[in-house]
Amino acid sequence: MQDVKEFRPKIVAFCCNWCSYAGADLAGSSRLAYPADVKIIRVPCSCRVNPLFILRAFQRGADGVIMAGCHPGDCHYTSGNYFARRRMTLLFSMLDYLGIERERTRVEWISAAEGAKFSKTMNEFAATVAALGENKRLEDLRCKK
Amino acid sequence: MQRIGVFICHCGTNIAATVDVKAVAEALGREPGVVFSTDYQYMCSESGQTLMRDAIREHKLTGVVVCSCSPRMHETTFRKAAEKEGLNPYMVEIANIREQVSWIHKDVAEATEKAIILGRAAIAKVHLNKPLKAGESPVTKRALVIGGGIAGIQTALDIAEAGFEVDIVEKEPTIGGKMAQIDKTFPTLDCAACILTPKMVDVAQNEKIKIFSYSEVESVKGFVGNFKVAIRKKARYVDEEKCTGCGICTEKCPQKKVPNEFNMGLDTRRAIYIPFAQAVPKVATIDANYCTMMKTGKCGVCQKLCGAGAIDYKQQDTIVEREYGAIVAATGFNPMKPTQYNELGYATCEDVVTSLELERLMNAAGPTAGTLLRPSDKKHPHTIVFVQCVGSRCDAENEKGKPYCSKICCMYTAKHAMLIREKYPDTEVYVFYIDVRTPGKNFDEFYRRAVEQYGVHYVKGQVGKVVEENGVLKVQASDLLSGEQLHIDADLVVLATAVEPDKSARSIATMLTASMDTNDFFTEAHAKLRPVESPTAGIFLSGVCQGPKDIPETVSQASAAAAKVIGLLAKDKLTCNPCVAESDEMLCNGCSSCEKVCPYGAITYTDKEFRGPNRTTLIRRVASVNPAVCQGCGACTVACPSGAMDLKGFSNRQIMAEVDAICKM
Amino acid sequence: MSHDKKQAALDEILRSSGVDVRKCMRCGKCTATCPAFDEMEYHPHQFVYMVEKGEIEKLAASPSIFKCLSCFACMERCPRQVEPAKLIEAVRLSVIREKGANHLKPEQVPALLDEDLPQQAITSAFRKYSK
Amino acid sequence: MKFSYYPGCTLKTKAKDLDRYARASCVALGVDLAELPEWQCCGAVYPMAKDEIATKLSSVRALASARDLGTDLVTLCSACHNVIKQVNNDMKTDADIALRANNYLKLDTPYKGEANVLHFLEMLRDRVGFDALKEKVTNPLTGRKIGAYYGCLLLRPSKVMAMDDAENPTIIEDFIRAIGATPVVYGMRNECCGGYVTLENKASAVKRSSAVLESAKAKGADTVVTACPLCLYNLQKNGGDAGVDVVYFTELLAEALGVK
Repeated sequence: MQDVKEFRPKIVAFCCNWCSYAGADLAGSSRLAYPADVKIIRVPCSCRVNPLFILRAFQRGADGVIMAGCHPGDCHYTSGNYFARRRMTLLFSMLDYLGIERERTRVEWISAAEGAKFSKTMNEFAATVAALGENKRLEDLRCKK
Repeated sequence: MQRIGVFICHCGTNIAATVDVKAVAEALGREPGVVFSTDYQYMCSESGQTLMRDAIREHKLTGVVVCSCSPRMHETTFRKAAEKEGLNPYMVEIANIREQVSWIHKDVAEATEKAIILGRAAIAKVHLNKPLKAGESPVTKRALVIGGGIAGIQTALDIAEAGFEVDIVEKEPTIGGKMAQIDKTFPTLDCAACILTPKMVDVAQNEKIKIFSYSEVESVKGFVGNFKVAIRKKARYVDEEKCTGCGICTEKCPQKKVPNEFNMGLDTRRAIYIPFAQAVPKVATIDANYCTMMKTGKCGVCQKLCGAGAIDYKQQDTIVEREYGAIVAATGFNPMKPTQYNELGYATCEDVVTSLELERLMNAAGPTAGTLLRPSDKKHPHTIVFVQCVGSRCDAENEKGKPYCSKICCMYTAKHAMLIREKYPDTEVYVFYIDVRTPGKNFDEFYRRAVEQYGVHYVKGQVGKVVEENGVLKVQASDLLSGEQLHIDADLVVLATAVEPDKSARSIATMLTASMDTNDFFTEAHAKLRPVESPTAGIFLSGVCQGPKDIPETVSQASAAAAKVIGLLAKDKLTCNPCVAESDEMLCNGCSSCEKVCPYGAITYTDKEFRGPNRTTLIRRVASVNPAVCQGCGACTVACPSGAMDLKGFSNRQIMAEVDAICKM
Repeated sequence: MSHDKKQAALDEILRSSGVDVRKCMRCGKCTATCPAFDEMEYHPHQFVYMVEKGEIEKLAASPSIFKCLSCFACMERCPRQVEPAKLIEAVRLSVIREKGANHLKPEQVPALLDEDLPQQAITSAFRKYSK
Repeated sequence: MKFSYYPGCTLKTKAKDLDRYARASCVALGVDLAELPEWQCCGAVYPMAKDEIATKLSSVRALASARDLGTDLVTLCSACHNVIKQVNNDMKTDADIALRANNYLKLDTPYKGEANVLHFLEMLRDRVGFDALKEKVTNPLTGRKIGAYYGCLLLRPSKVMAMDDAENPTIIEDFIRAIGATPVVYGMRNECCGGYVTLENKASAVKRSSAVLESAKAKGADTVVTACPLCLYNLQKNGGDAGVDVVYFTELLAEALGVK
């Protein structure tokens, strides 16, 4: 009976508390929809996002991971997003090496005032990830219960 | 194992209409460690909080998850409630199922599923939460106000009144701001100078207030209660202590052709100047861009004439370092230059002016000594056309203008029209409007007076083109109610241009790490409930820097900001954010990676004795975090190569537990 | 016209013009700036409003659609980026695309010419008036 | 300096002067203006509707051929410039129009707006440079008071044309200064002359055109320059008796360069 189920990607979004999480709140209060596949994890700053968290997400079956922080120069902690940007650049080359499509990871700068941008970004990213299909690359490393 | 209670809020129908709250409560009730799970109409209400407190007591809960609105809204509320019941507040976590679920999704099944997953992630996190204790930090009992317009002045006076020290930093040579340029104020038509200048004098005479005029904020370090600010005192080439403000230099300076910014460039001033007679401080300033002595080394007239010996051509900028507990942004606005709207002739016709230029043309202290004469031929204009909404209310993608209503233009235009008709009854006045917006006490009555008593012609429509021919401004406009295109021969056209935040606001916001909206107005912590606070602790907002406002509103908000500052400065100690970094000394190898990325200098190193193998002692260099200084960004946690550094409340394990819960489904 | 037909005509105009009429704030600047105002029965702001109300039939029957000079002034100066000229063009096209509804027929042209008239004028007129 | 050149039909017939003087001036300035080997009429008015494809094709052909030649495309007639530049923008930004146009044309390489379109005036300003032009002037038009007539098509819509500030342009004024004359700025310089409506409503064209010339005259212009054959026609025929000369800007350019 079961039809072929439409593929729904699992997407983890790390959002900094001051800009992007507030941007997500604004998207919500402005009723700007984005796919339910996107689940947000709140962190104090984009610089709190350890690249290992992103690898962990891929290992556990995430199909896409997006990190959003304050615009460069506008970090609540002055310089956190610059560190984050540098770390992510390094992570990207590692993901290339692992063979995880570049489009599955994204970094965006979204301010507290940019609810519309938040929604637009998440819509675009979810569509990109959905088009790529399931992420099977790290499956063999997954803890199977 | 934790004993966790889960509370699902309906938020009236805000959540419950889209999320099957009963199903969420049931599903989360089956999660490991959850001993109690329920839903309730309004968790944030008194009875909702009681429900939570009863459950904590009865079920001996060690952790709480509330599935409700954004934690930025009510996290503190729920944590306080838990604390009252003896539960450590940091054992409470929020799953945001309103902004992130019910408000953006329509499908109930999909929304319910997502709410359950977000709830699971929060439960997974709470399993790893540890009780945290907040430290304390001292408060520097002095406030900084950036901007010396009416907003900054009022805020400073109110703070000083409560007995605290206040510094005002003003980039211009005098405080007073835009209000000092205005002729009369609506809706009472009393003169702006008569009500502003006494306040300026109060500021000057108040022992608690120090004015840094002709100064700019150079850098801001620190955090709430403990800001360190560097202020650049720009060289004014006049010794402020010696100058008596006698004004001889400003009368005798041979360089007479400097555009006078106080009069909107409608006349000229000297290279050494005092902006206006009631300036505070009343001290001269040399404009180095025009001063002959500064440019060629030949002149020195002012120095020769100055009896006080105050002129110092060699003066340099100086940097003053000051400490503050709170900072107020009162950076104000400028009317937009309508150069982009030359269909209205501003760039090419002298007699097309902005409203603020008209203020100067009508002001007794202005270039025409209060007689309304048009700039081109200094003749009295007999037909005047006002154009509303120039640059306001534009489509967001229209790069020329602003998407917001500038709020004050309808009222000041009614004021201008009325004043002109009263003083010069032989003048015909037309006001082209899209809508007349006059909410405010006695405001609509004021506008109606302009129409009914003063006979101002209000025309619903816009001006499409202004062309100057032989000294006549040919105005082509629409009259939408009669369906006509009007052609008016005018002598003067006045553009009510949009209010825009001062250009300096952006860089100040960056220094303060205070957020701004897409129009460069400062963002408030909550649009309705915390309108004078920035989301950044210790930063407050006063006046138009937060959004367009008229004078009464600006003054109210300025006093409100002062009240908030006083509330902060009245405390001796502030509770710190306990979600700070901590180093595991056993893992730390003393490499200094964390210290290098810390923006607050919160990390120091100490040599510590550790027990080595075979009863030896080892001295090792290890990092330690000063919890009063750490702001909890977490930069160090990722920089640490040995995994010694972690962030309380957002630990590696907690975040990874959330990742796992989200990916599990 | 039936409701469905009316809606279809409206949809066609909105699609073909690409204009979002709901952006209009009724300021009347388009009408204030229109050089062909005196020639027109319906003026640019009315075009926007009438399209919003779905009154395409009335507009299509009005000679106003052939009076627009295509000078783009209304588009350039509209603070809301509504672009009334594009609506006028869309309605005009919907009319001249109907068989035999050409506003200008080739046999009428010679009588309109003078020796200095540039080709550009004739080509423009054909583009604007006929299909 | 080599450019592809799109003259347009009117410049081959009624507006030969506009073309002739431009070519002569280019020789004097060392600019190689190579007429596109094949081109068709642009249609003279930009088809604004999103579903108008066929009427845009001749412009796309010209654009694609300039791209294939690897040179920027210079236009001279304001109307041609307006049409070609707007169509180029559609090809660049409107995926639907680009797809349908390419489906019709079946070019070897589909055209996606790669060509760069320059008006002759932009070529003078941005490539030759008005300072360099000034140096090449042998016969400066000293004492002449000249009003620039932009009309509608050269500047609007400004987001696409991107030549100058649409409400307060300076490009022709700067050109006038470069050839030694004094520019006269007047209010109606960017208002419509009446355009093609002159064909069936002469009275309307007379009203528009005479308003333009009176405005120029009131500011003291003895001459008005234009880049548009239809503007020239309207101002000369329908502009009334303001006593202001109306000429193509290229004529004055050739005169100043001593090649008229």
